[in-house]
Amino acid sequence: MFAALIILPLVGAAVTWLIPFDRLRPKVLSLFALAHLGITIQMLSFTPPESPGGWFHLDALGKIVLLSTSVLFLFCAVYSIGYLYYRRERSNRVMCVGLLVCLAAASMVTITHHLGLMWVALETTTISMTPLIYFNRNARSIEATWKYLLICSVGVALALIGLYFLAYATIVAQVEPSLLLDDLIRDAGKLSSGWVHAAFVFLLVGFGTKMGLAPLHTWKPDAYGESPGLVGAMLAGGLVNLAFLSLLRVYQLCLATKEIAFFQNALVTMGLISMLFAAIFMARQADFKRMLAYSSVEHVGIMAVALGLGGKAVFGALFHVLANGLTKGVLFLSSGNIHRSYNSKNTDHVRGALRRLPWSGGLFLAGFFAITGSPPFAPFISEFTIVSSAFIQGRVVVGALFLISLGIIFIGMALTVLPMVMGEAPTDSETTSYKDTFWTVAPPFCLLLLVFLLGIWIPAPLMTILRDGAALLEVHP
Amino acid sequence: MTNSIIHIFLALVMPPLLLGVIGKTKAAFAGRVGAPFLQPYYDIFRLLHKGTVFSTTTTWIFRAGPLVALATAAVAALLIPFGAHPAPISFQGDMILYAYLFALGRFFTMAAALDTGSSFEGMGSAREATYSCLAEPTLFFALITLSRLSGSYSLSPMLVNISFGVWLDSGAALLMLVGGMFIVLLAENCRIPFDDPNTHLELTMVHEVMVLDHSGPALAIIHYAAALKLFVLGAFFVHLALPYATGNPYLDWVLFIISMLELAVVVGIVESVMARLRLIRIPQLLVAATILAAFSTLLVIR
Amino acid sequence: MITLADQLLVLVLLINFVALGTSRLIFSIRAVAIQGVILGILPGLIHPFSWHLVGIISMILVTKGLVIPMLLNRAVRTAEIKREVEPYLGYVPTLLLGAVFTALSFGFAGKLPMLPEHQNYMFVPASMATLMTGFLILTTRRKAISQVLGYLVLENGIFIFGLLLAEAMPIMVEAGALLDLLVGTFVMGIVINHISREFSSLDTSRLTSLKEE
Amino acid sequence: MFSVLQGVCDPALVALVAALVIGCSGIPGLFLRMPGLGQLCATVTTILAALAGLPAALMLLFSSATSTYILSWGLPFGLCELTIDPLSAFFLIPVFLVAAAGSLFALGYWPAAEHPSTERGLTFFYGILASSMAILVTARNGVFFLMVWEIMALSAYFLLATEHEHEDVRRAGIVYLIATHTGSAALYVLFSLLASQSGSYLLPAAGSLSALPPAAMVIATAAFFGFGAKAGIMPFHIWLPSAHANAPSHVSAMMSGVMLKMGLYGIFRTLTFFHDPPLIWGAVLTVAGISSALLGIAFAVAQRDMKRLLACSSIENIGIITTGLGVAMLGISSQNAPLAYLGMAGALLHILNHSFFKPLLFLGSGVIIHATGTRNMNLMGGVAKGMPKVAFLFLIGSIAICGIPPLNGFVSEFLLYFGLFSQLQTSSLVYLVLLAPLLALVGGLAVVAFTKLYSSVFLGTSRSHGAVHPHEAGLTMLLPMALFALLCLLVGVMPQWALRLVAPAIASFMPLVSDIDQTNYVLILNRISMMTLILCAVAIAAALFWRWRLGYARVTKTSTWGCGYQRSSSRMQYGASSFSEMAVSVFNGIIRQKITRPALKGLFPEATTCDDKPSETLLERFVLPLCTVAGVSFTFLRRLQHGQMHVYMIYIFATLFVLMLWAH
Repeated sequence: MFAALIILPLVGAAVTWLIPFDRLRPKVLSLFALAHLGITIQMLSFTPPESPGGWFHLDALGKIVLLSTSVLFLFCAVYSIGYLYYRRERSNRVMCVGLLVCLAAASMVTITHHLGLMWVALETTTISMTPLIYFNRNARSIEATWKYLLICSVGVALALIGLYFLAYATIVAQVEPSLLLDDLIRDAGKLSSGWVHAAFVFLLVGFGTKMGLAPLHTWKPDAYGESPGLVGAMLAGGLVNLAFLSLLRVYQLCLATKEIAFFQNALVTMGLISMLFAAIFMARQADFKRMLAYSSVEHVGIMAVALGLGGKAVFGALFHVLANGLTKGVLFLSSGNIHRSYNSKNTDHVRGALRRLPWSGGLFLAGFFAITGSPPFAPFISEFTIVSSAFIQGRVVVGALFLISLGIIFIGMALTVLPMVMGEAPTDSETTSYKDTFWTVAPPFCLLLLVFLLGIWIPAPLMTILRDGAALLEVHP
Repeated sequence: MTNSIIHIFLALVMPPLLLGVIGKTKAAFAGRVGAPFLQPYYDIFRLLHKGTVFSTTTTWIFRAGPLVALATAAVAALLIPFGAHPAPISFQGDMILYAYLFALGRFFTMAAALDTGSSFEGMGSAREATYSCLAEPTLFFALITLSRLSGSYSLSPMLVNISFGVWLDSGAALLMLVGGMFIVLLAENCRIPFDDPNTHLELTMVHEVMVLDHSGPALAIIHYAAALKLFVLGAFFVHLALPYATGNPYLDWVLFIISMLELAVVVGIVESVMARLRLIRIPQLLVAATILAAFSTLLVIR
Repeated sequence: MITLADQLLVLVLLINFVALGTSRLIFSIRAVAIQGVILGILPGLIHPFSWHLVGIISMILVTKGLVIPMLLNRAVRTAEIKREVEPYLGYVPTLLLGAVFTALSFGFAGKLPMLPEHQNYMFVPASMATLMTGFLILTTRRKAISQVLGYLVLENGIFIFGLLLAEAMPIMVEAGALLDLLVGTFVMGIVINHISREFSSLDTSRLTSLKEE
Repeated sequence: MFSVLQGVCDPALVALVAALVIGCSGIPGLFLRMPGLGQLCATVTTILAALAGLPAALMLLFSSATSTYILSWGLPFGLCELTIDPLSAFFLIPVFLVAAAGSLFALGYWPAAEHPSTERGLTFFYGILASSMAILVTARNGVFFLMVWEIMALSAYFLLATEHEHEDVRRAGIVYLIATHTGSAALYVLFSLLASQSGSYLLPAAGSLSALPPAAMVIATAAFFGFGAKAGIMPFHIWLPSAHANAPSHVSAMMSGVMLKMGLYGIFRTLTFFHDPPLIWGAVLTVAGISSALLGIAFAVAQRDMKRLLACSSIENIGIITTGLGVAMLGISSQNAPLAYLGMAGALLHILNHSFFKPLLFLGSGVIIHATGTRNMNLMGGVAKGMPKVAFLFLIGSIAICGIPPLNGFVSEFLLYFGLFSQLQTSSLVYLVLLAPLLALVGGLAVVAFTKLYSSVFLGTSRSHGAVHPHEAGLTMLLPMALFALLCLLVGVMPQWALRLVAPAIASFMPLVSDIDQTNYVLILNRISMMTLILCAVAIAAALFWRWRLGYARVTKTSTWGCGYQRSSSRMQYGASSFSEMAVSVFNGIIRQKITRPALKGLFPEATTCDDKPSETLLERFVLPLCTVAGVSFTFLRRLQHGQMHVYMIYIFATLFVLMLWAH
């Protein structure tokens, strides 16, 4: 079962590599994505037993991330059918293969409990995404790729040494050396705090870099801005969540070691910094894809703050994993369409999208309202849970800063997005061949529908998963 | 009952007489013989028999103006007590109605003026609007003071209550009130120094210019309504300034008539010794009146 | 045996300073390669014989000693650049900083509790110092190649620490880490080629068009 | 009717179902191919639903029963209660009324045939707005309340942005959106703190909280900020004028007539939670209210855009209502039942009245703008000849909104005045009476503003060059206006019944006043209705007398007398701006009217123009500059993202170091 989850995408990668026709590949890609989602749901409904040796174990946290990644991937794959049709000029072999390899690695991250293996998988996702960011083959995209690759590699390398520290802490504590999460949690009490602290710091910085917490986020705007819409969606909605999952594993460990307070404070601080950074950079942002990138920085900040707050906010954080991932999918895919149609990312040229592309423009607008936490969309649920638990815990300052930065971000985003979609298209804007088609509109639409449904109704099974996940992250006095 | 009948009778008959008295006083100051006291009655009577000219620009609002003005003044006359006698109709809070009735009349007068589309009448109504909304607070300060002094929320008791005893208790407040209310009286009725009822330069008029286009019976109604308004506000003022009262009801009626005539004389004197103010100064004078009234209120409620 | 390992670590530290101090790219690539080879030998000295060990050693030697240097050399040859000219920070200050960081890492290692058998050896300080050296190279050099080298040195530093816990890390993970390193460097090499094609130079100071203005 | 309903089922259920039906009314239109059909069926369903909902609401109000439904939802915020108590029922009345009238009006005003691109969205979001407001007043779960609240705000935004090809519409939309979003941030705080006080997201029961803990003060502040921003209480009114001016008129009617009241409902509801409100709350509300009333009407006087004038007068009316509420709160805090009763009665009745005459005026303005093609009153005039019926209905609205007898506006203000005067004999709150002259000033200015509006639009002759021949509005547009006018008249002539209407809501609000006898007040209102009848009688008598005289004498029709000047043209009329110029000059300190006067040179100066524009003092002089400053300072900080990777590396390692130092 676990193997299927990883083998299937790899097989798919091999198949797509062998397919000679560009038109055929995205469809095959979608088929494999569908199959992957099928297996995922199967595994969510009937959780397989922990693998011998405890290397693979799908717990609630893994389930949440796996689900969001798989769903998002499916819609991105379907979208690629329509999108790559408009990018016929270049081969899409690398794109499809890279996506599938990334999917395999992502599934690995979600199901493994061995931190070393998790690290390997995470690094694999980083590398497999690199050629995709370079899809546009121009100077800007090569620069973005270079920065993404080097910064993320360095970050993940730091995470690796963090893991080594943990392992060495086990050796020093004279317990059976291992990087299995469960063993570590079991022996957490015995580990020496010096190594553990050092490990936490390195892991936080390392995974934080991959996740894009400010000020480690510097690669994000470039990578998101220069890569195609669906790659941006996978980066912002998928890889971010994987990094967050790794952070959650570290968090579980901290809980066990009773060293949680420092880690929580660090998370809250970095989260708030990220939100304020995003607020500052989103105001008067002339490039709407970079704006989305900063919005992603904001939302990892939100998740970090929620995790740091603990209590009911953790539930909000877990739900935000889903909500943010899917909403980012809507935004990036629809913005990709707008980008295609205007052949520009500059908001000075992109005007009146609602008139020119009623569907994409409308989806982008709705996605904007969703991501800024307006009901009846899912992010409202998570954001309100986080804010209110901040106030209920009496962390008034945190709550206030949280709300203030949300407000600034809303203003900045509104001033960018509304002029884009409203009004009339400028007369001098160049006309392109792009038209809204079923294949380019249906995926973001379905994603929006999901976001909407999750905003008014969380189905019971999902609720149980979320609750179990929150239970795993509860502070045990 | 008889009192009510006398009340209504006076309200119907007496108002034009005040205008006559004022005219006579001014004539006396000017050293002329002047028109007879009953001249206003003659004018109204003649106007009632004249034909009417309607501007083609006007609508029914133009016709409604005079009627509403008359009706509001008449109803106000029912609420205000004459002399020591309570008004025919009196209930708690009627002073607020009393104050707002004039607003209704004003609304229609101004609308009727603007209905003609004449720039002069527009000017007139613009001025009327500004002055009256500045005069509004003064009246309310007066009502507050009186209500506080009398401990009642109705015009009749609070006005009848004023007596020399009250003057002795809180003379300063009443004095300021008298000053403020006199200014309001002149302003509301468009007398000198606010407006010159019988100048011949439309540019400087307020009330008279608003009724330029009315003619015949309409003009008669307007004149009568204006007189009635002067009478009603005058009655209010007389209560403050000349609170005579003897126990005897018939004597009180006589006293009331006399004091109204005195008021008319005073107005006449003011009109003959003063000149019209510049339009810019008028708001300042009105604000001054408000301040006077406000002081009197503060004196009594502190 | 383990004392010998300690001597080799000193050599590693010296190589760090070489990498910091030299301006000729070919030379520094070789230096890093040699560092890698030394690191490849080290496990054999400190751990008892096992196939696991053999596997790792052979892989390391191949990767760090042969494949990666070849990749980088190819990149250098295609880009036709000889030396790192005017780095962001001069060589002498960089060397001094390197010395400072090395000292700091010794202090840092002193604070942390060690196993008695590792007590008086310099694995931890060496790894820290190498890490810092990599960081210094990354932050002070302009050429993309040098930055890759910095990344490699950083990895080496991490690897030195990894020597302490060969039994904690199952071979699969080690292999995975090495594979990632290899592929990562490989991709970096490709990207470098593209950079040199796009900008006809490897000067990353030209890669600053993506920014907020 | 009532008994029948009773027989059918629970009125609360009827009201809720009606609300949902209104919400879905726009959906068929989205799929129907034929233009207009969707709109028609939306209107029909809305009217039917309102016809079912209104009696239900009235029944709930009079039976003063409270019925609760539990909505089962999948969100982790506890039970989702829907409760209709008299207060909710009272607020339901304007929702159903205005929703139905507006959607009927839309048939003639925004026909699908003329606006094929926008009609669908407009109809859809109109339904959403109406039903969200109806559900809002029944929501008892804080989070659910917040969700419905945001849906209301967003649907209002989409309605407002219907004509987004115009620049100023877009601008108004953005300002509105930002204002409402900032307001709801305060509501996040409010409901979180309420949850921390009461332990669950369910809104606390009336009088269940104490105002003593410091959190209570924060709650009150948050409520004042969040709900006040929606209600348009100064200084949170910045979004209001442009939003109401740029929306389609029936939407403006909905926003001004009902949506502002939702903000007030929030304040009312929040205040019910506390059993011991301190005096300061009432004081703050009173001061905010009276200042909004004064400034609002002062700005209204200065406007030349018809709908902006109406919008500013909305600020005034909201101010009056808030003053009443504040007075009532003072009464509660000082255990002064009559004051509390009168203030609350005035406030609630004025809410009802304002939702009668303001929609009437907005709908009328829609008709006029439709006919004349401009919103600038300086270009209008003489419309009354073209559309006498509209002119008559609009006149009723104008008189009513001035608070002049014999119409409904006077009644509510009378109650408030009486409450203020009733404090004269008490010792504690005697200075409260000083509000009366201020209210009088507000009334006087209102007369100026609406004389200006009415005269410059309907009377005289058209001032614009383009010969405009306005024609009478269609039946679908006249009927709603007639309905509102009738209601204004009814409340004005029979105020005692209106008092009966608000009494249960007051009782549910304050147990304190439930025991005071209202007979005295009913008596007074009886007298007032008598007086109004006398007034009408006298006027009619005078009219008959006049007709009788006219019968005898000659009636001639000629042009207006130009005081000797023969060539008077319609452009020589006193325009709207010139009418108000003098009054504005008195208040120029706050209004800051920008007048550009032409410089006339020589004996025969050539043609020139004089232009006046009232400025939005707070928005243009404070808020926008602040935003600019923030933007500039941000651009400095954005240098951090300079694209040089080696510095990015330094960021990473610096973070590492800092955290290391922090950890050890």
